Amino acid sequence: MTDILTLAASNLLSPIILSFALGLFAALARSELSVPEAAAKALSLYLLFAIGFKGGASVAAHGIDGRLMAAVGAGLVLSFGLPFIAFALLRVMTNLGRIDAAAVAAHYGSVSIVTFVAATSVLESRAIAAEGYMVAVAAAMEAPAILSALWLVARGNRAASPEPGLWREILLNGSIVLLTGAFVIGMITGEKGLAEISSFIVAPFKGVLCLFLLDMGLVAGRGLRDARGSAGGGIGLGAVLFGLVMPLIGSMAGLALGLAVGLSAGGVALMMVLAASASYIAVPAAMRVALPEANPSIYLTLSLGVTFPFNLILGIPIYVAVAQALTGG
Amino acid sequence: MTDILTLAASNLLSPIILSFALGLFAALARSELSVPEAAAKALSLYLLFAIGFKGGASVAAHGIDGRLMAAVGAGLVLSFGLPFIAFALLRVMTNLGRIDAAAVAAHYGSVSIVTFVAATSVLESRAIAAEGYMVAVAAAMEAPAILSALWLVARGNRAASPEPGLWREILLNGSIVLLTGAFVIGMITGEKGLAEISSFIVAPFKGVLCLFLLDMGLVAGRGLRDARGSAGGGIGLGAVLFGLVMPLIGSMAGLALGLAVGLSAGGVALMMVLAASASYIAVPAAMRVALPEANPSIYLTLSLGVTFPFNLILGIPIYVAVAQALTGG
Amino acid sequence: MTDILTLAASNLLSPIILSFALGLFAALARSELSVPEAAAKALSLYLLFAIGFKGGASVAAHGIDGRLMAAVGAGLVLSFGLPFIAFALLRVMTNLGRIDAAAVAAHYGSVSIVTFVAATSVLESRAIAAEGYMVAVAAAMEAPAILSALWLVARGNRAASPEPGLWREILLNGSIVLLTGAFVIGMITGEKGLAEISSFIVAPFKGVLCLFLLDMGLVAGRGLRDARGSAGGGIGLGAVLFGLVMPLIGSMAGLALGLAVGLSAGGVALMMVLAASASYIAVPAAMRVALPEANPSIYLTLSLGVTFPFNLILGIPIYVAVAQALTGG
Amino acid sequence: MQTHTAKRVEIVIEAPLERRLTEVLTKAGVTGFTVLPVLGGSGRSGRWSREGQVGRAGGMVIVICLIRPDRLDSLLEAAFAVVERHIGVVSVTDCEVLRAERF
Amino acid sequence: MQTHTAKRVEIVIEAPLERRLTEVLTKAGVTGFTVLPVLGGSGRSGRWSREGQVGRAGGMVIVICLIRPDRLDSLLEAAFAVVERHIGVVSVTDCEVLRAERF
Amino acid sequence: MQTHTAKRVEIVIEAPLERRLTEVLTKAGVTGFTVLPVLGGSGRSGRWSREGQVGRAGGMVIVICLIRPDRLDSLLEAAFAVVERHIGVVSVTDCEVLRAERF
Ligand SMILES: Nc1ncnc2c1ncn2[C@@H]1O[C@H](COP(=O)(O)O)[C@@H](O)[C@H]1O
Ligand SMILES: Nc1ncnc2c1ncn2[C@@H]1O[C@H](COP(=O)(O)O)[C@@H](O)[C@H]1O
Ligand SMILES: Nc1ncnc2c1ncn2[C@@H]1O[C@H](COP(=O)(O)O)[C@@H](O)[C@H]1O
Ligand code: NA
Ligand code: NA
Ligand code: NA
Repeated sequence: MTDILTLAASNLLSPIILSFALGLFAALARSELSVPEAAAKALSLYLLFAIGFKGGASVAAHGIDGRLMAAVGAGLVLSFGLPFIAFALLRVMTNLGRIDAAAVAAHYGSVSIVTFVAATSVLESRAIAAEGYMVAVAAAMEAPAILSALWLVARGNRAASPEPGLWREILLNGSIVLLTGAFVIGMITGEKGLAEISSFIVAPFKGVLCLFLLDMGLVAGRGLRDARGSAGGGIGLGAVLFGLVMPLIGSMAGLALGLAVGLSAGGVALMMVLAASASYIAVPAAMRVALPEANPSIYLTLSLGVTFPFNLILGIPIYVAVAQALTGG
Repeated sequence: MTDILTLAASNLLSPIILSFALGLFAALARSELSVPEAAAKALSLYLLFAIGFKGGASVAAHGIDGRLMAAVGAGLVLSFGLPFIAFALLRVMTNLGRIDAAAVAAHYGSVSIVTFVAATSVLESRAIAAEGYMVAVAAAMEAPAILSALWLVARGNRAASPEPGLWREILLNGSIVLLTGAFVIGMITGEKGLAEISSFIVAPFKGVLCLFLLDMGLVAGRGLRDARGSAGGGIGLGAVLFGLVMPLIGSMAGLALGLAVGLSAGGVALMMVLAASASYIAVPAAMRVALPEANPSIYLTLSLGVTFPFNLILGIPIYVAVAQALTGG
Repeated sequence: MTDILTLAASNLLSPIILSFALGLFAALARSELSVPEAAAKALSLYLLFAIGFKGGASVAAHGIDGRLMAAVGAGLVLSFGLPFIAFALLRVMTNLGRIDAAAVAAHYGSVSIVTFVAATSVLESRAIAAEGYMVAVAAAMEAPAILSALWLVARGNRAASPEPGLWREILLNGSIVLLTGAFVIGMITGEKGLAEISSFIVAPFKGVLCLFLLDMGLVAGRGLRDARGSAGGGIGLGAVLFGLVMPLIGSMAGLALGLAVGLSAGGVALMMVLAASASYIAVPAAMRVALPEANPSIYLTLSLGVTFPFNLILGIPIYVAVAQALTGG
Repeated sequence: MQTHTAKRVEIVIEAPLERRLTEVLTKAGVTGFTVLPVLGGSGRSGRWSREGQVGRAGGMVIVICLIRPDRLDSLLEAAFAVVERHIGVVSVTDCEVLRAERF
Repeated sequence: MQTHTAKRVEIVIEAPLERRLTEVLTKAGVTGFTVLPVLGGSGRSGRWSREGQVGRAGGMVIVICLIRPDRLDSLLEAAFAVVERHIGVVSVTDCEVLRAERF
Repeated sequence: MQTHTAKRVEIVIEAPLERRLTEVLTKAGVTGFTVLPVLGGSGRSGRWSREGQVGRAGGMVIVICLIRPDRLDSLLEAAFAVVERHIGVVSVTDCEVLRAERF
């Protein structure tokens, strides 16, 4: 326990978290500080490319572990399954309707890549190794949750006509393609490829992450500010509670499957992070197309304004400590 | 004297100055070379974050000097006071009206962060140490000058009704918040934090500064080009002269206060630079809101087209040489 | 021969080429992956600045070779001359009209800087030295081809009234000014200047190139996709064949002149690359102004969709191998 | 100068729907359209801004369509089928165009 | 298709004034607006361009507002109070909108 | 509020021609214009998008011009001289402006 607290404290005082806090503060104080949309997108492309490439190169270096397929399978199970737990919880803890609850549930089955990236950087700074293919698991977990959410809605509703082109769009969304593509490139070019471009994708990585989290803080803070003042009085207390409890539940499921697959301490921690995190890029866009009746401010506020900071600040140190304790790593 | 000339010559032939000159040339030659707005903003966010963080980390390393508060106080005095000198000079040297003169004066009381950044990089390349908290002084000097300018206008005019929300906007403007925030982060995370992200904020710093100055050259050149051809025949000779004399006067005030506070050679040089430089981002935006009747092309041309290049090319080497001579550093 | 194949294979599996392939794949699969326009422009500014500066610094280090002027002269001859060959070929191999053929021809006389950059990075990774001033040759080759194309059109047509301002616009286009400017800055500041900013322009260079090629792949793929489906049924087979044959012919001309000038193995290879490559930024913009009747989708598809990937994947290794064989380098 | 009556239809629509809308417009016989970026806005669903955003959700674009008056109805019906369930605003203005043969 | 008359107000205004203008519009009972980026322009105060700019001063944005005709006057008065002392241009066009209940 | 009739001319034109168009407009006595960015579009020459593009070719901008009605013809003639051989669309809408002395 003290261990977790020490970890959390040291985590709290890292440049990464403090940059996020700065963004949050600036937005809540209504500062006009802002990152241009194009710059934010460029930073996210960089992070996806770098994390994918490094994962692939690490797989190339350590050989394809027999557990890769099992880990991807576990990820798929989590992504398909967690929305059902989330949906049930939401229906109990909040007064969200079926559609809003299903839309929120989709976000929690899917993953937040930047939470994953922040976790890998915490692992690195503590010299805890993790399987490189966890990047592939992350990519695999992005989409299935959307299917579960649509099924949850269709069940209670008329048979929702599957929107043509939606599936291609979801499976080929930018972050899945770039993450998987960079992973494959890293696997093909291996350590040699990594050496060639490591002064671009390894050395400045953490600094870029700081700037990106500054931006995430700004966007999350703006969202919280506007939600607070919005017509519906913002999201309710039950929903906020859900946003804090659900990552813990998700992480337990991730823990169980991570241990079952036999991952290392780092791998288990990352599996917990993936299960605990909620999408805020790919799933919201898919929801606007597939479930336009769902209120975007609910799922965006929960995912970006509640669960993301929770995971970043408290969640990651907890998951890492638990994973280390239970794997003996 | 020869010393200053050698310094100026070596300064003149640094990649930083030459990049600025290239931008200036390209704009005056009407090349369509341009930096996208989003990229320019991203570069400036990077510079603010990096310079703030490094300042904070340096304070963490060397301990909070008893002189920090004194230095910040000196900065406030300069920022409040210089507009009065500038205003008086402008009324004598030019035929600008009260409002235009006050608006220009506000710019010279405030600071240009990029001039400050260029000066720190000159100090670094000459291995002259400076107090890390000079970054905090820079942040403190951004806003007060605006107050003085508004007072100058109000005195001669009806009581200018204070525009609601203007003060919050000025005090929380993007560069103050980011600079101060990064400074605090640097102070909290210290040398360890700096080590984590130094391949992002230290190693490539000077190169990024080159690209940013290329852009500044383009913008300044475009401004000069359009001012030359503009209806009013551009700004007068008196105003140009003011743009060259005022930084020298400001730097003398900065010198006096810097010596009084007991700063190191580098610190005194930076105090001179801050006093000598003129804002071109925060103050113009505040002036458009607070003094819309003031002609923006006058203050932008003076600040960005005259004083900025003067400080960059001649001013900085002069201030550094004088500071070294008078502190024995 | 086996040598070329080995080179081609190792080239094929470099992060650079694979990043391009990833972009191509994503666009053809209709993924919504995209790089913001401002970010793509910023990457290209970085590449131009870095390659120009490094070239200049290398000239400063190795002294101005008597062959510099001869090499620039050879470049001018190629840029003026190749459009005539390309035009004749196009009239034979395709059924393009005079105007379309002339517009395409202009692209092949001019150069693609990113192909040049990719080639320098291949040379570097094989430790083959090249003359730094090849950057100046590249800059010199951008514009003359446009003159030849306009002459080809004017000959068959009414005397094309020279569009006022067009020449200034072409000669001062962004990439010529930035490349030449950075070259001059590199030459002036030399090794010392390079050392100051090498962690910005040297270390991360290859990684930035990967991201830029990812974007080029996306843009090329989108072009191919749309050309395929377009009204005219896309470009014909003859045109595609031209896009593959012309670079080989160009490279032979570049080889002859490179050898005649007495360049090193690396210099000859780069001269071949310049001659073989086709412009896709500066010339298309000039053509829209000067020859608006020419169909842009033809020249863009050929230059970016056919010749660029051909050079990147097969051309460069071939040119390098041939240059090495024939110079004994 | 010779001009011809036409209609200018301006559709503010959520960015993730852009492709669907333009596909539907093309099917409805529209010969061209232009897509503009939007920085931010406000409506019944609250205030929003694109600053710092990475995802497409939560952003809007404007699609402008110049058409012959007799095609207006089929365009509006096609557009409405997409806009109906979504956030979005449609307005129509009378205008004059040069080169009517293009529309 | 059923459409309803409305007014389309387009205000070109200095970027630093954007927040003030939209606040005033909201107070004047406007139910929505859309903000567009502007690359550059020219007017009595000369030519300008956003390229390479970092600060907001020296840039403009466009605020578009669709409203019911009877609200036009109060909107224009509110807008004019902000635009009056500043650089800016206001134009009003007649238009038709779908879903009139939104405005 | 006191408004004055004017014309709003909207010209969609290839980005490399922007400077030429605005120069010609200025010569034709236009007192001001505003240039907007365009993300993409579609027309007789196919679909295009600015995403990831570096060069100006293959992109469009919109130039908006508010003018007094009596100046419309000379503006259209000037604009048409540039647009004629190029890709581009011109539309004109009736509008009302505040501060007519500006136009
Ligand atoms: N009256 C209006 N005038 C202009 N734009 C509007 C208006 N109402 C809504 N919009 C735009 O359409 C978006 C969605 O509107 P809404 O569905 O009302 O939230 C807003 O964020 C605005 O960008
Ligand atoms: N007649 C006009 N048509 C379109 N936009 C205009 C017009 N006049 C001014 N503008 C825009 O409003 C800005 C400020 O105008 P001004 O106050 O005349 O300098 C200009 O830079 C243009 O962007
Ligand atoms: N009917 C239209 N409505 C709106 N924009 C159009 C229309 N037709 C063409 N455009 C725009 O003008 C560009 C060039 O048109 P075109 O010359 O027909 O290829 C297109 O890519 C669109 O951006
Ligand atoms: Na999850
Ligand atoms: Na100052
Ligand atoms: Na060539």
